[in-house]
Amino acid sequence: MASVLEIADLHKSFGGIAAVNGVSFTVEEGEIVGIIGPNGSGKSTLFNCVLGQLQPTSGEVRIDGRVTTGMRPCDLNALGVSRTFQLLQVFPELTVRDNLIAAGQEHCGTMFSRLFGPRDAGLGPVADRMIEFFRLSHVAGERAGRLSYGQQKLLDAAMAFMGGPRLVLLDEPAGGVNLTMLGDLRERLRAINRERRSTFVVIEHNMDFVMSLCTRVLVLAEGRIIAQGSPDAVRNDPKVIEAYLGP
Amino acid sequence: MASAGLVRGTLAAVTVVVLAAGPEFLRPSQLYLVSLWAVTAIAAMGLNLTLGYAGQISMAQGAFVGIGAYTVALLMQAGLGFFPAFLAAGVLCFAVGWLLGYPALRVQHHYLAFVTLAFTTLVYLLLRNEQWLTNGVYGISGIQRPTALGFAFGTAARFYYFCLGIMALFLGAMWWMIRSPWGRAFMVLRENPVRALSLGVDTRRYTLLAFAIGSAVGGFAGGLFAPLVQFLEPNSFSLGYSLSLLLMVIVGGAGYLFGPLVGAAVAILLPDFLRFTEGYYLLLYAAAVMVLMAFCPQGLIGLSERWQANRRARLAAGGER
Amino acid sequence: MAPDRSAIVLTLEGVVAGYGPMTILHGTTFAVERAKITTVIGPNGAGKSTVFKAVFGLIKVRTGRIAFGGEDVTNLAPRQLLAKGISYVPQGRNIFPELTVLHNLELGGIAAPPEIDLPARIEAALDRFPILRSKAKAQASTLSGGQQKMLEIARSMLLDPRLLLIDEPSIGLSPMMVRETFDILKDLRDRGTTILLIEQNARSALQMSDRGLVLEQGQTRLADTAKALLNDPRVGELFLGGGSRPEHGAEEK
Amino acid sequence: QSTVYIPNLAELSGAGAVSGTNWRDGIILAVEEINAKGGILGRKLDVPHVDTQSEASIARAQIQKMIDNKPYVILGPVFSGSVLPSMELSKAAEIPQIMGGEAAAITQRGNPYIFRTAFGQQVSMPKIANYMRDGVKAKSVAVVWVNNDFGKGGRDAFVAEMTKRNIKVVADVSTESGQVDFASDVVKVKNSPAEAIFVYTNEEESARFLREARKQGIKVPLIGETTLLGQKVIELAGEAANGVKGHVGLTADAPVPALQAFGEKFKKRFGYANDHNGIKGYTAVYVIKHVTEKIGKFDSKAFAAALHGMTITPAQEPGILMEATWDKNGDIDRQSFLGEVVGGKQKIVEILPKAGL
Amino acid sequence: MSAFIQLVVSGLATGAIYALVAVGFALLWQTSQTINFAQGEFVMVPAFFVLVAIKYWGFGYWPAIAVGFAISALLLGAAFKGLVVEPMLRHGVLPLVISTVALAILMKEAVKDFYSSQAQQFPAIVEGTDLDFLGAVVSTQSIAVIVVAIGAVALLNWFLSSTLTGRAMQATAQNRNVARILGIDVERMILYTFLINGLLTALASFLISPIYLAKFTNGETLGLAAFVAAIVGGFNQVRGAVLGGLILGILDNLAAAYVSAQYRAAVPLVVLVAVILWRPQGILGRVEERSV
Ligand SMILES: Nc1ncnc2c1ncn2[C@@H]1O[C@H](COP(=O)(O)OP(=O)(O)OP(=O)(O)O)[C@@H](O)[C@H]1O
Ligand SMILES: Nc1ncnc2c1ncn2[C@@H]1O[C@H](COP(=O)(O)OP(=O)(O)OP(=O)(O)O)[C@@H](O)[C@H]1O
Ligand SMILES: [Mg+2]
Ligand SMILES: [Mg+2]
Repeated sequence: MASVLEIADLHKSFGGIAAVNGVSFTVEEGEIVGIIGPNGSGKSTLFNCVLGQLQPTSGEVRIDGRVTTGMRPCDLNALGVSRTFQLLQVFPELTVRDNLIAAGQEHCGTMFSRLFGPRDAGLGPVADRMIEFFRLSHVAGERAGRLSYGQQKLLDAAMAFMGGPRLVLLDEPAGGVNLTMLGDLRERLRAINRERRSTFVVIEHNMDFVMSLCTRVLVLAEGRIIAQGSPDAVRNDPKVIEAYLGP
Repeated sequence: MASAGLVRGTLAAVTVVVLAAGPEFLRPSQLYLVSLWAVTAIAAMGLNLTLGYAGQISMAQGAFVGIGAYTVALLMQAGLGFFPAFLAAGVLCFAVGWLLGYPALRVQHHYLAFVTLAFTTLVYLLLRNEQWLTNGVYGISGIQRPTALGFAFGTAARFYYFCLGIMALFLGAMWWMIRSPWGRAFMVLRENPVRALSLGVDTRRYTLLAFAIGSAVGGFAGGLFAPLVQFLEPNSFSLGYSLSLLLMVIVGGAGYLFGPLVGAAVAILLPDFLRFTEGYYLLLYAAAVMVLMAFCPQGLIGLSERWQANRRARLAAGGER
Repeated sequence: MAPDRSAIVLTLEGVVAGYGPMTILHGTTFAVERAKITTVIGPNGAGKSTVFKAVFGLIKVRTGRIAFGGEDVTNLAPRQLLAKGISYVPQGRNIFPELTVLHNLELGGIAAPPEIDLPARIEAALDRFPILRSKAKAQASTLSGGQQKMLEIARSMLLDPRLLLIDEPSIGLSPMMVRETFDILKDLRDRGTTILLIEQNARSALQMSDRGLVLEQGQTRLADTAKALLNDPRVGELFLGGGSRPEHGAEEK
Repeated sequence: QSTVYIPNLAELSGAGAVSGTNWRDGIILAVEEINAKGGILGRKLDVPHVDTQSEASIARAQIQKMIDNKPYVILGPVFSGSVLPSMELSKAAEIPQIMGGEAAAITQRGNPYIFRTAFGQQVSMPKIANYMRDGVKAKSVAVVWVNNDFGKGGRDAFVAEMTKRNIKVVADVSTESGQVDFASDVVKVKNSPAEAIFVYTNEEESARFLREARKQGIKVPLIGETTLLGQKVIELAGEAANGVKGHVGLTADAPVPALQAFGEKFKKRFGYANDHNGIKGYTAVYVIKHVTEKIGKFDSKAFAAALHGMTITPAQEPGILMEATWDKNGDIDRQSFLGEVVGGKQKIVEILPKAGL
Repeated sequence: MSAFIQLVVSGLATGAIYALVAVGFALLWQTSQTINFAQGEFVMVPAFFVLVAIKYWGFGYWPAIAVGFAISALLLGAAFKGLVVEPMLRHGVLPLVISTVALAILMKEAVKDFYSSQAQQFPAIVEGTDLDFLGAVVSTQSIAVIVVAIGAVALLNWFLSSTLTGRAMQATAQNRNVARILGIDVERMILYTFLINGLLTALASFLISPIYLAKFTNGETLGLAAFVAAIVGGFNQVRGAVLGGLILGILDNLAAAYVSAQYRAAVPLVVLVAVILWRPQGILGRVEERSV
């Protein structure tokens, strides 16, 4: 069986500056892979290339063995790949609940059935559970643009799960999130991973979170992978300490 | 909450009754005006979908009304019945609107506004210059009013009901679509296309759909415009008309279901009541629009909603104490 | 432990504020000591950022009083507060996307009094964040998330504020850069600047702070020395991710 | 009842504002005079002025509104584009409409309730064509026209008349209403072998064209119809208007004392010099007065019937200014003029007889 | 050949005017993210200020021009900023766009109702002598327009990119909240922008009205042309607006002469759409990059 995600010699440069410079790795089903690396090492750019937000300069991305380079984000999403964003990306004028329903509705039925079917595309209960979990109940009817930073971050994460994805790419989900909530989030990710065999790739600078969640960690620096392995191995790798963790 | 719903329900009921009784107390010119209001409101509803819900600035709605009107007029001249011609107008505008949507995939905001503006000018020039087809600057006159099942809608009163009926139909359809997941998809398109795309919303398809449906509705409005006014000339569909439709949508309240009805009423019915303003109506209207934009860019519906919200908040605060 | 009365530079007394009809701060009260780092922690949506906005005159204080250096500064405009020596680094992304990095940086000094040597300061800031130097001519919107935050922090170094309000500077920064940022804050404090910091990264923030505040539902729940808060079991459980979390102790370096 | 309702519908704003305002002011002047003398058959005239905003659909709505109030006669509008849709309604209501439109089509539909106040293009263009052939003696001409119903209608009629007279149209230049830059249009006619240029555009555009033509040194005669020799064009074009010749349907500068006296009255009352639309509006009201007094009652149908085939002379009704005849279609016939602009003033060089419809 | 040169030379003169107006557009965009649909009317109106000063207040030419500049700065600059833009900026772009559309109507109607619906003669700064240039005729007025337009643009370009105030103005447009937090005098920056725009459009007005005559509808074509010029050249570059203006002026003339007079209005628009689709940022424009 093919790996869930295969990246082969991916390059992306912006006007001569190589942001991603020959990255290759594979992610197997059910893995939780962490990606760390200094600021500007190309982590977000890598995600953007994988998810079709950016066109890679060269290289190939395969999902379930199928080449997906050049596919649009919405088509990738239809294959069961979803993501969160580093900077806040919600629908500011929609309520929290509508944000969540919007996030999942394209996975329910056909264009036709969505026009004539129920208003919430049958996603109401799922959305409510999500709201409950992310402790957003008291703001469920509030417009998303009016939430605090951390709340929006959580909403963004919640949205990524509405479509029941098989592969989720999370870009700094912990930034600005309260530590207690973060613990819950980690448990939740683990649970989903266990029950549905969903696969996660997580970019994060919060070492506690990465090290306690991930089964494998990749370290990116200047657009290349400089180390990978188990959390412990990576943490003690001198190259990583020099480039990222610091003395 | 309940009281607000009650107020709204009563208001709606009163409006329906008043409109239904229209021919009893309105004079023919007023019937004509209300019919024109209905037709314009349909056109504005289409624009409201494109602009208010999907967030795509279009200055081409007037051109679509024109295309629809000429289609109906020409097809009827060629011997087709009203209803097939009416349908053809909508279908044609759907197709053209779909095509016009393509630039919207590449550019946004003011750029898009100018692409659509260019389109409006082109349509105007075509209508004016291609005399063999459209009779050019001389216009088309003597357009027949429709007959349905042996019932002729020739008189002002009958055609009035016809226009209002069709408007109600479109209002209902629009309501249904907006509250369906499609409506939500249009809105996320407006709110954050990047995020929408990554959530599987096919922004290309929805953008094109928003344009196509909005344009088709405009085309249908044109299909009614032709038999209502019974005279078509290119000037009626120049840029100014598109701009005034745009103003109507915004003044009424973009992104509100009833916004276009209110906006069209302000632009079409109100001048009749404010006869004393005579030559200064446009001046006053423009000034009022500016004040409204500064005060409440959500338009008149937004204004009333805000007023209600404030009242509710005051009531709630009173309850707390 | 109550703060030293004589050293207090900023006080909030019963501040009530919010957005539109909504009230978020329900009588927030606390005091901040001069030349100390005070860290504010609290759950998401507690109103931490709202407190900063109220102090910096970005939202209206309905009742209550804010005093800075003994003067009443309630509801003054940002420019007046800057003139009094308060500066503010908000949460999230706050750059001018279409200007170059250098021009972004330079604008941080626009409110500087004439005696400040801006070019030298800009050099110093670029020294602390070499990556920004290498990107000085790039459009700011092309920076990575972390680089944008660095730009903001560098920008805040151009002035010599008496009070710096800084809202979650560590978001998006690599551990090394977080440390660098905290070092900068410590340097500033050592030069006499009072720092009020919001952090979710509570443990490491409290470790370098002098005092801490816990904010919940728009009200001060706890105010004490940073050490005391670190050892407070209530705080540990709620805000340091204690309890359910397996300890890795990465921050003990 | 002491007043009679005769509403006026005119282009008071939008593209037709110049013409519409002139038309309205002519009407105001006539109504004031008539009412000061006690009105018509003892009833004062009630003439509200309504704006079409130069838009056909509004014109139509407004005329419907007037008809609801049972008018005796309707005045206006001036733009043919607004007349065409609105005349169907007045016809259905059997109310005479005296209007300012000049498009040929208006009187070709067998509508017994529509009446002109100026030549239709099918009358004025032959006059110009004759002048081209006999006065200018041109073998080839260029025509510069504004692409709206006024200009296009005139151009079509003109080209047809040229063909009839074996004069070649060697340049056919369409311009836009509101156009400000006429460089390319002048280049085109300049490069054509035309021996005369016929300019048929609205006032300002005419002036701008004349200026550009002078600048580029056009030597061949510039010929126009009414507008080009009008007061406004001369004022705006300044020097550049000198030497322009052509046919003038109506003008306050004609060697007709009544017209000149009218021009002075108008200027005194409104502070600006009228154009032909002012005369059209003024005479329209006096037509109503004369016909009504003749039939002796306020009867719309009888009015329409009476005006067909009627000739009114200044002797019978001084306010008519010049003798005029209406035929069975509602077309008007009267004397007209050949003029020339000399030293910044319109000079009438010849009076043309009635066409004899 | 001389016909061709004539077309190009005349086109350049027209284009310079478009450029001058387009520069105002680009300026407003760059420094306050405002799209002013009343820009054409901003050029139409100052001529009437001068006419009023001459006709009703009995001023001479130069004093009247000075009065015209002053009123323009006051009404089109300060009042426009204070009454129209300021209250609306916080609502985003669309309400403002709509408001300027309404403002355009308001200005047109006001001039029509309170001055005149007819075109007016306007005195010229330089007496228009015609010069011969390679067989084509150029008037000194046109040359003055070209020189002034290019000069104004060079000055502005320098101001925006090389002075701190210029950059603070741009910063204000891009992120008002941050600008305020950093202590930029946001109000004043916006005011500067609008004053400059008001003066620019007044200048354009005084330069072109002698040629085009003053009329309340003049803004319609002019505004549109200037807008197209701004987009074609590059909305976020002041010098792009100049290029766009000149291209458009020449193109319009050539199209009318060699393509189709009936469709001449379409040609610039087709070019516009082509540019938008091929290079949305305009010929000289910068790409507005955003990373996600
Ligand atoms: N612009 C706004 N309009 C309306 N409500 C707002 C706005 N900003 C914040 N709020 C509300 O105010 C409350 C407090 O927000 P605030 O941003 O102060 O929280 P915070 O403590 O900074 O949280 P975080 O840790 O997530 O940044 C939240 O419930 C939020 O929904
Ligand atoms: N649109 C762009 N144009 C030019 N350079 C870009 C662009 N987007 C990203 N870059 C550059 O590419 C590099 C990688 O950026 P990326 O956002 O991938 O970093 P990152 O690893 O996610 O960093 P962080 O941890 O700070 O988010 C950075 O140096 C950035 O400046
Ligand atoms: Mg990143
Ligand atoms: Mg916050």
